[in-house]
Parts: sequence; C-alpha cells; structure tokens
Amino acid sequence: MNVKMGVDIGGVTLKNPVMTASGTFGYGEEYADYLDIGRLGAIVVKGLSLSPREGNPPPRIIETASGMLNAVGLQNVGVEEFIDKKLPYLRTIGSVVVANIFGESVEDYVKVADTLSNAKGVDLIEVNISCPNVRKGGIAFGSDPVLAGEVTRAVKSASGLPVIVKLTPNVTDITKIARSVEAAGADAVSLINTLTGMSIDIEKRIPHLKNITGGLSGPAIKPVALRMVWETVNAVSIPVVGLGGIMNASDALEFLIAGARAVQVGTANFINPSIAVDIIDGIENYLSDRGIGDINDLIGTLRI
Amino acid sequence: MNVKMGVDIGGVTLKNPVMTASGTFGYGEEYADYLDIGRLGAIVVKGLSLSPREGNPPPRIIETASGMLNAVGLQNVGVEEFIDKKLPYLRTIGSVVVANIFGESVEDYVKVADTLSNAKGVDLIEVNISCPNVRKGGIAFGSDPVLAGEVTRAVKSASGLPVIVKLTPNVTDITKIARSVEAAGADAVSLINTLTGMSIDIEKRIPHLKNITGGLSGPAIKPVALRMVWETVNAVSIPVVGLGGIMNASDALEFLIAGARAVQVGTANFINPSIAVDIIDGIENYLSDRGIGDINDLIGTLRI
Amino acid sequence: MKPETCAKIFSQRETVKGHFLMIVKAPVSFREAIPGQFIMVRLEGGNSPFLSRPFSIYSIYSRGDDTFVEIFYKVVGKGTDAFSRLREGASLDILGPLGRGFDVPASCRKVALVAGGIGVAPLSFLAQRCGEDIPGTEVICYLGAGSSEALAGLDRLEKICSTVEISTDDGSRGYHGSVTGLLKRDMDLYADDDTRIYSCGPRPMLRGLQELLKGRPPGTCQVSLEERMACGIGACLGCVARIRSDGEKGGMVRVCKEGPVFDIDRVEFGE
Amino acid sequence: MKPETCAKIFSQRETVKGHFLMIVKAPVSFREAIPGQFIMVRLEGGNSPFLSRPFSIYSIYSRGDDTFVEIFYKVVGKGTDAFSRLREGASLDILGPLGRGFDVPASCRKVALVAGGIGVAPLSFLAQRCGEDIPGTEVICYLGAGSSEALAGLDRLEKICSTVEISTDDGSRGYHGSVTGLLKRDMDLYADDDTRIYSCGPRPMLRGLQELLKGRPPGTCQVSLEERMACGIGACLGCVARIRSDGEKGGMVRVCKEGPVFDIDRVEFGE
Ligand SMILES: Cc1cc2nc3c(=O)[nH]c(=O)nc-3n(C[C@H](O)[C@H](O)[C@H](O)COP(=O)(O)OP(=O)(O)OC[C@H]3O[C@@H](n4cnc5c(N)ncnc54)[C@H](O)[C@@H]3O)c2cc1C
Ligand SMILES: Cc1cc2nc3c(=O)[nH]c(=O)nc-3n(C[C@H](O)[C@H](O)[C@H](O)COP(=O)(O)OP(=O)(O)OC[C@H]3O[C@@H](n4cnc5c(N)ncnc54)[C@H](O)[C@@H]3O)c2cc1C
Ligand SMILES: Cc1cc2nc3c(=O)[nH]c(=O)nc-3n(C[C@H](O)[C@H](O)[C@H](O)COP(=O)(O)O)c2cc1C
Ligand SMILES: Cc1cc2nc3c(=O)[nH]c(=O)nc-3n(C[C@H](O)[C@H](O)[C@H](O)COP(=O)(O)O)c2cc1C
Ligand code: FES
Ligand code: FES
Repeated sequence: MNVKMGVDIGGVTLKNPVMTASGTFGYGEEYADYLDIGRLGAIVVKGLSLSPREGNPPPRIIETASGMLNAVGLQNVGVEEFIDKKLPYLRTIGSVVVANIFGESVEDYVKVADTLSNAKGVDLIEVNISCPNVRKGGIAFGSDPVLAGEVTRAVKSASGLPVIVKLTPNVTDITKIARSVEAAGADAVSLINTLTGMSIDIEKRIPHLKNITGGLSGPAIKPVALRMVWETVNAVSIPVVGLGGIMNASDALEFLIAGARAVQVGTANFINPSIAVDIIDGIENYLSDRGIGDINDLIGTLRI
Repeated sequence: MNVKMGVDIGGVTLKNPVMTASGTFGYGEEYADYLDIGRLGAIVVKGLSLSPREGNPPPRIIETASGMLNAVGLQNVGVEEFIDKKLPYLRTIGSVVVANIFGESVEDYVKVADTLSNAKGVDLIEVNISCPNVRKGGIAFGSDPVLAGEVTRAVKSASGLPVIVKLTPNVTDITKIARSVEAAGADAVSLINTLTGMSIDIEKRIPHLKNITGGLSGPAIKPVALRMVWETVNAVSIPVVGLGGIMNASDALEFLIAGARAVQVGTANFINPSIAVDIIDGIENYLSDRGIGDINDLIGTLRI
Repeated sequence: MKPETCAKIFSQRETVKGHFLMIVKAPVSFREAIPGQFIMVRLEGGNSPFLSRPFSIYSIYSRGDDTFVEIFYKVVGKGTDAFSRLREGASLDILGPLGRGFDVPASCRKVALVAGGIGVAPLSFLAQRCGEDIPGTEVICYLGAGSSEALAGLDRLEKICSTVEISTDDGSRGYHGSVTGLLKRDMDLYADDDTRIYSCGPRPMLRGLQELLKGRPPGTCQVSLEERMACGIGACLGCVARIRSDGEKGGMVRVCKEGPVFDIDRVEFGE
Repeated sequence: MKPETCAKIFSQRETVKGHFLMIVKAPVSFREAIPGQFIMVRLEGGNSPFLSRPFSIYSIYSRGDDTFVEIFYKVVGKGTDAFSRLREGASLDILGPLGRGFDVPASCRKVALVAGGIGVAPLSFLAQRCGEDIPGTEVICYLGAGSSEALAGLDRLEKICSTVEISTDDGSRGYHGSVTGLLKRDMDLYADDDTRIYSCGPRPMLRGLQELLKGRPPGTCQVSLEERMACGIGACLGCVARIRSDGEKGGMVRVCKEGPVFDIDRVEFGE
C-alpha cells in the first residue's frame, strides 16, 4: 500500500513527520555516514547564537535511569560560521532544514533570526525559549507567558520564515505559554525541551555535572512529554511538534495519535545513529498494515 | 563502627532517615510479611480523606521506561476507618507514623488534620497539596503559592501535630511554594510527588489509563526530584524530606548529601517489598566505611 | 517473613508456538501454594522491564529437598519476551505465592474447567490438585483457542482430567466457536449442587460465561481475573476490579489480595 | 554507510581480576581500524545501561572471512558489570571504528608506551601495529598498576614489545612508585628526534607526564583521553576536553571526533 506521509508545518511540507531534534544531530554532516539524511522529514540543527559559544566545562553528561542529563551549555559555531561552513552541506541533502536559535535578550533572537532569513537553505526557524533572559535577572523566556510572547512577536517580525517556538516543560502550565506564543504569531510549537535535573557522585560528594544541573532527556521523560503535547494540542490550533524520549516508531505513533503534526527524535540518535529512518519505516508500516492511506488521517485520533 | 542514624523532623526523632512513601506502603500491614517494619525511620500511610473514596476506574497503572504511571485516584478507607481499623496495628510497630492527608477544600484538610490530631498513634501529618481545589476551579493547591500557604496555615492551626507539606513537582518554581508553606508554619516539606504523565495504546488508540493522565514515579524521575530537593534545601531553613525514584542506598545518599534531612522510598517497595531495610543497611554501611559517626554529619555536604 | 527471593531457572522450553514452560527452583514455602495463586516475577537487575509481572502457578513439585514452581506463559509484550530469552541458570526475582486461590468444597463431585488460551495455567494446577485431593471427582476441561496450533497446555490436561473438550475459533479442531459456546452445549451436565465451574481467560469470554450462568446459585462458578499489577501484595491499589459487595467487601477490590479468584456473579465486567 | 551493527560475542574471559577480554565478531570494515580508535558498545534491547560505552580497540584480527575485534576492559560500574556477565553468543550493538588514532611517523625508530592500568588497551594495539608496520622499531612499554595482581595486559605486551618495564604503587613488583616516576628514570633514552611517546591512563598520570615532558618539541608525545560519551560520533558535544589551539581547532574540542588521541602539549588538564 502506498501511504501518504507528508505533513505541513507553517506552510512548509515535510516529506514525512519525522525530524531530528536540535542538539542531538549536530549540523547533519556528523550523521552522513550512518543514514540517508535525505529521507528525513526535517533536520533541526544545533541551537545557534549570534556569536560562537564555548559552552560549559566538562563533565557535561551523565547517564540516568532510561535517560541522560546534559549541560552542554549551547556550545555552537555561531550563526555566521553556520551559514558559511555548515549550511552549504545542508542545502544538498533534500530535507527540510530547521534552524534552532537562542539568545539572552530579545535583540539577540531578532538578529539571529534576521541573519538566517537572508540565508538560502533554511526553511523554518525553531526558537528555543528555554534560555535565561539575562536582562530580566535570568528568568527563562519560556517560563513566563509574557516574555515568551514578546520574543515570539519580535522573531516573527524579523524573520521572513515560518517560526516554530520550542517550549520548556519546566512550567506549571505549558498551555499558557503555548497560547501566548500562538497569539504572538507562532506558526507552530514544538515540545518538550529537557526537564531540569541533577545527579550526585556519592564518592566525591560533588555533582556529576560541572554545571551542577542539566537537562534530562530520553525515554524517562516520554510520559511527561506526551501529556504536555496532548494538553497543548487541546489548547491551540497551530500545529504541535511532539518530542521527548521517542525511541522507536511506536513511541512516535503515540505522539501522532495524541495530535502532534510531526515528531522529533532526539537522544535516540545517540543510541543508534540510523534510528530516525527506522522510525520513518515503522510509521509507514503501521499505517499500511491498518489501511490508513494518509498520515494526516491518523494524527489526533486518540479516543478518550 | 557504631553509627548514629537518628534524625529530627519537626521535633519528632526518627531512628533513621528512611521512611516509606505515601500510597506505596498501604497502611503498613500489607508489608508485615516482608520486612521488620519496626526498623523503618517512619511509615507514611496512604493518603487519607474525610470520607472513604473509591478512586478511579481501572486500568490504573501502566509501566513506562524506568517508571510507572498511576491514576489510583486516592482510593482510601477514610480517616475514621483508618483510626478504627488501621491505626491499632500501626501503634504496635515501633516506628514513627506519618498520616498523609488530602482534601478538595481547605475545610476538608482541616477536618482530617483535626481528627487525626486527637487519635493516639499518629506522630506527624504530611499534607498532600497536589490535589485540585474544587472550589477554585480545580487548580491544584500545590501549584499556587497563595493556596499552598493557606492550606498549610489552616492545617497548622487545626493540628496539634507537626506538619510536613508534600510538594508537587509540576510547577515552574518549587522554591516559591516551599517558601510560602514555610512562612505559613510548615515544620518540614517533602518532595517530590509524581510528575503528571500519559501513555497511549497505539493498537486501540486510547490512553492506557482510564483516567487519561497519571502520576509518574520511579527511577525515571530521580534527576528531577534531586534537583528540586537541592533547590529547596537552598531556599528554606525547615527540614526537607527527599523522594522520587529512590531504588537503593546510593540513590538515598544522593538526596541526603544534597541536604535532605530524610528520604522516602516509594515505587521501589513494589519492586522489592523489603527494599527499605536494605536501604537503611546500605546507608549505615556507607557511613561506617567512611568513618562518619553521625548521619547528620553527611547531610548537606555536597561540594559545589 | 517471606521476602522476595532470587530464584534460578531450572529449565525452560517453548511448548506450543509463543508459549513457554519455565521451571524455577523455589523456596520450600511454595509447597503450600493453592491453585489460583500467583507469583510476581522480575528480571534480576536493570529496569527493562521495570515492574514485576504476575503469573499463575502452573504447578508445584518437589524432588528431594528441592521445590520447583512451573509457570506457563504466552509472549505478549516486552516482559514476557525478555523472560522467554532466558536460559537455564539465569536468575529471577520472585515473590509469592500470592493472592487467594480457588475454593473447592470437599463435597464437590464434578468440576468443569473453562480455559481460554493461556488461562489454562491456573486451571491445570487446579485439575491436578482435584485429582490428588478429592479422588473420584470428575474433572472436565473445556479448552478454547484461536486455532489448533494455539492449544496450549493440552498434553498435560489430557493426563490429569477425566475429559478434555476442545473448541477453536477457526474450527481447525474440536467445536467450531467459542469455548462458552461449547460449554453451553453441555450445560445440563452441570446442574447439580455438587458441581463447580472454574474459569480463566480473556475478559469477553468471562463475560460470556457470566451471562450463561445467570440465575445459577452464587458460588457455582469462580474465575481468576487478570489486571495490571505493580506490587502484587495489596499496597499500590493499582490492580482493582469492580466487585459487587458480598456484604463485606465491595467496590474497587484488589485483584492481587482479595483475588485473583472471585465468584463470577460478583464481578462487574462493565462494557 | 557504516551503521550500527549487531555483533555476537565470540568469547569472553576474565584475565586479571576484574579485567575482561571480550572478542566480538565484527564487520569487515573494522580491518581498517587504527590504534587509538574506539568503538561504542551497548547491550542489545533494554535501557540498563541506557547509553553506549566507549572502549578502545585492543586488537583486530581476521580468521578466514571473519573479522574479530578485541576489547579489554575493567569493571568499574554498571555498564562494564553488565558486559562482564555476557556469555559467548550474546548480542551487542557496536559502532565503529571511531575517532582519530595515534600518529606514528614512518621515520620513528623508538617508541615508548606509558600505560596506566586499563589504559594499556589502545597502547597494546599500537605496539602490535608498530611491530607489523615499521619493523626494526624498538617498542618499550612502561606499565603501571596499583599492585602486581592488577597488571592487566602484561602477557601480551611481553610478546609484542621489545621491553616491558613495570611499576606498582605498592612496590609489589617492579619499580616502587608511579609509572611516570619510572619513565623519568629513563628519560634520557628518549631524547632523539626519531623517538615518540604514547600514553593512556588516569588523568593525574597524564598530567604528570605532561609536566615531565615540558620543554620537549610538540609532537613528541600523544595521549588518548577518556571522557563520558553519549553519541561517539561528534553530535552531542558531551565529551569535550579543553585543548589548546593549534591554529585551527582549539577550546572545547570533542574527544570522540578530534580525539581521543591528542598531542599532550595541547591538552589543558586543569586542576
Ligand atoms: C493473577 C494473574 C495471573 C496471570 N497468569 C498468567 C499466566 O499464567 N500465563 C500468562 O501467560 N500470563 C498470565 N498473566 C498475564 C501476564 O501477567 C501478562 O501477560 C504479562 O504481565 C504481560 O507482560 P509483558 O511485559 O509481556 O506485556 P506488556 O508489554 O506489559 O503488555 C502487552 C499486552 O499484554 C497485556 N497485559 C499486560 N499486563 C497484563 C496483566 N497483568 N494481565 C493481563 N494482561 C496484561 C497488555 O494489555 C498488552 O496488551 C496473569 C496475570 C495476572 C494478573
Ligand atoms: C575513547 C575511550 C576509550 C576507552 N577505552 C577503554 C578500554 O579499552 N577499556 C576500559 O576498561 N575502559 C575504557 N574506557 C573507559 C570506559 O568507557 C568506562 O570505564 C565505561 O564507560 C564505564 O562504564 P560503566 O557503566 O561500567 O561505569 P559507570 O557506572 O558509568 O561509571 C563508573 C566509573 O567509571 C567512570 N567512567 C564512566 N564513563 C567513563 C568514560 N567514558 N571514561 C572514563 N571514565 C569513565 C566514572 O567516572 C565512574 O567513576 C574508554 C573510554 C573512552 C572515552
Ligand atoms: C546533548 C543535547 C543537546 C541539546 N541541545 C539543544 C539545543 O541546542 N537546542 C534545543 O532547543 N534543544 C536542545 N536539546 C533538547 C532536545 O532537542 C530535545 O528537546 C530533548 O532532548 C528531548 O527530546 P529527547 O528525549 O528525544 O532527546 C538538546 C538535548 C541534548 C540531549
Ligand atoms: C501507586 C501510588 C500511589 C500513591 N499515592 C499517594 C498518596 O496517596 N499520597 C501522596 O502524597 N503521594 C502518593 N503517591 C506518590 C508517592 O508517595 C511519591 O511521592 C512518588 O511516587 C515519587 O516517589 P517514588 O518515585 O519513590 O515512588 C503515590 C505513588 C504511587 C506510585
Ligand atoms: S498489585 Fe498492588 S494492590 Fe494489587
Ligand atoms: S560523544 Fe557525542 S560529541 Fe563526542
């Protein structure tokens, strides 16, 4: 059976609903040896800032039960070098390219978005609002509906590209943030980013991560991610991109059935670098086994 | 080496810092065949309400990666039957008894606390504020600093017993809630309760839980729990009781080193019903191997 | 005290496709196990799967000083899949025997067992014990499966039961249709007071049986229910079923503690 | 394409206490592996442990059409513990060969290897290849361990090196003290341009070595670093070390991609 796998996010058509998540797929080239990158629905690159960033000192990662903590600290080459050195390769792959961006002030976000909008080869912008606003005493943009709306509005007006806003799960009510960024013009939301966590070395009595805390990802967080995606799907009318702990096609299908228009595969890429295409194949098989001819007929069909 | 294991919570001395968590240890009697209950620092009973409650319809539980979701819905015998039928046994065990209580209005909480304060055999009250306030449109007491303070103040004045307030992790900033309940007179805080999560049956396209969402517990949530405990220890001066995903002595030690005065063992009791005493023994061995003569000399010794 | 035990697998083999017979060396306390009781089983170490899984006791036997527990299970998900890959000598954490087993009055003269699929496990143990404990009792087993290749546990039943009647959904062997359909045909054989019916199988089958037995006196039939379990010992309240009150216990009742065996007339199967 | 492969364990045995030699049947692409390169290894299925673990290649060999990769590891935590319990025939997911190996100039006439504990693994492979690829080169290995019973990998080194010098912290065999102390004694043997030093071991040892080699020309010594890794292929940025710029790359550099082998003078060991 021939299954239609295409989905639409902010006017951009993905050949299938499977993207790779920011920070877990480098700039794409790192995976060239392990899978046919052109088969991906989209690739989301490592978060980009105005200037290059060195990130946090090591140790940066530690394993946890069915997950990992990372405190990479958004190390990246900066938007200029990205456009010069990384984008040329990405233009050749034949998948949608999503640039994930972040900043420490609204102006930072605006400048990065503006720069990317003028660079051929970027199809969508994903705005990571889990970062602290240094001006506002470090409160994360993403944990305050007003700030989240502000940054969304600013990026939208600076950018010629459709904008996905990526939400943090470390909040009391994620639907409030989602509604606020929708009202501010976001074309889609993606969720979840990592949950903040910590781990301690009981021999040395120090945190395992030099940064003390880090972001929890992997299957451990999937139930939380799925709940938040489902809540958000019920709260907004823009597309929702679901992620958090997706390890196989069955996990991805849970998010799609809950109403996510697309999914992102994150930490799973570390476990098996060709897993994203296995997930695409698995979704396609699920649909064809059940005679569902179009992925859009599955999305949001949860019965409650 | 003889190690001092006693800790103090709200003026009550526990013979060691290991308690069993509410809802995971029944009313104690269920475990009588599997461990020497008298060895526990404290036992926290299943959450009690004014009237008996039937709880949610099944299915109520589903396994997740390194964890489980539950939507038991606070089924319990009610405070009267607890005092008549369950407390007599608990009076005989020789461990501190903590009554976990909840309600849907401040008055509910007050009545349960008042009833328990007059019943011989209860040493401490733990107030579960993760429940929805039906009067206030269902917003959880525990996710609003003002409501959390209100219920704490009311319970404190109704109860002759020291009060632990149990915090929910489903909030943007747990330290705000912790500070508010401290200001309202709480003798201690315990955290974390479960993270809200969801799981979907992709064959039937229905949620695995009849209640749709449930509470995530087990090792999956440990990094989040530890981070919140550490944040809270740095925010309040009352004792903090740490829990969430503790499966062995090493996990418990992480919480103690982070500054928790005591810990609770929850889901782990389901995996191995005698695990709580293994954890007590493990902590004691760790201390004596390192020549630490008093558990209180370990608590809060994280170097950052 | 009967704490969790680390038990070694004595042997394991696939009988019918996808169905495994595992024999585990168990503590001597297991000799007191009653048919219908179950054990909680978990892979030693690691978190995949995380929770223990409940399995009926398929049989208990002793050889010399050693006690062995048999479990008979079907691979349906990741826990049973993981168990099926274990070999002789591998370690499991086991807890049990747990729960309330079947009641068989000593006066019972005729026993009908109604087994759907792997529901045969506790009933086979029951048949064996009836044979040993109340000699002279006639034990008739109605065994249903999807098709003839899925008739799990048949060999042993043929040895321990007076009669085995077979039904298959596809008609590839025995009666063509459901096992309750087959029982219905024979219902007048089980009209007497000294007759008891015991059943285990998928919910729709049990619901059908309840329908079929409507009007029979309470106590005629007992069923073993299956629910997802976390603790197995009555602490988590995860495994409840809605059970009609018998005056004392009713409402949301723990399958692991008050069950897994219940009088069929008390079970509310819902839609 | 060199995707992750499911590999079967060909054999495994404990050599020195707590140290295991595992031989895995690998894809033919492994024949191109260079000493200092590593592989990522994970238990098939399940999440305990969750991430793959990096191990140096201890050796590669072929028998007929089959290629085998050896890893030599010490049990230090739950991953290595789980691996050590696996038997012949068990499956692992492996990825590799990965990273940048040691550079040995063809002009090299004398090679000193400085191994601390299990750090011997990549160096043993290097010694073997030096013997095969640049015949006539003298390979001297300095092997340090806590005590004589912990001298892992010694047997093989004695076969493939010209000389093996031993140090133990407790003096139970060879030089009494650290392996860098032992090397210091011999430093004037390694003054020439056609000499190279390669090392792998605990950080404090490498830091001591850096100290010892201060003033030597860049390129004299290469070390293999160890950092916790998630992806092993340069994507997660989890494994960085602070490396001094060589004009091109500097700052937080990925151990899995630009390393694990670095010129010792470029490594910033910090406090
Ligand atoms: C008291 C009791 C006795 C049992 N005895 C036996 C037995 O003797 N032999 C046997 O093969 N099985 C028995 N079961 C069922 C067995 O426990 C489940 O098949 C097993 O837990 C599935 O685990 P899994 O990880 O393979 O499946 P999962 O991946 O957890 O689930 C796969 C499928 O199995 C179903 N399932 C999961 N858990 C249960 C459960 N507890 N009860 C019913 N269905 C479930 C799910 O709904 C799902 O469709 C018994 C269950 C109970 C409660
Ligand atoms: C490129 C590279 C090559 C390696 N080659 C070998 C080898 O050939 N043989 C061998 O025995 N080990 C080697 N290691 C180290 C090995 O990867 C770790 O010992 C292993 O990952 C520990 O896993 P665990 O689950 O047993 O320990 P964990 O439970 O994760 O940790 C236990 C202890 O090991 C330390 N540890 C954990 N991960 C690493 C790591 N990646 N590097 C260093 N220390 C770590 C921790 O700090 C902790 O003290 C290598 C590491 C790297 C990066
Ligand atoms: C090592 C690592 C680096 C990450 N870097 C970024 C980033 O730069 N920008 C971002 O928005 N999210 C980043 N994330 C978050 C992931 O994109 C994703 O939201 C999260 O890991 C949850 O999905 P998962 O469980 O599938 O990994 C990172 C995650 C990891 C593990
Ligand atoms: C089945 C179940 C029932 C629970 N019931 C209660 C309850 O009645 N009251 C309460 O405060 N917490 C309840 N909890 C939460 C636990 O006490 C604990 O906060 C949580 O499970 C996290 O700890 P753990 O990961 O060690 O289980 C329950 C948890 C589980 C798994
Ligand atoms: S399984 Fe926990 S109460 Fe029954
Ligand atoms: S381990 Fe991921 S970048 Fe090195």
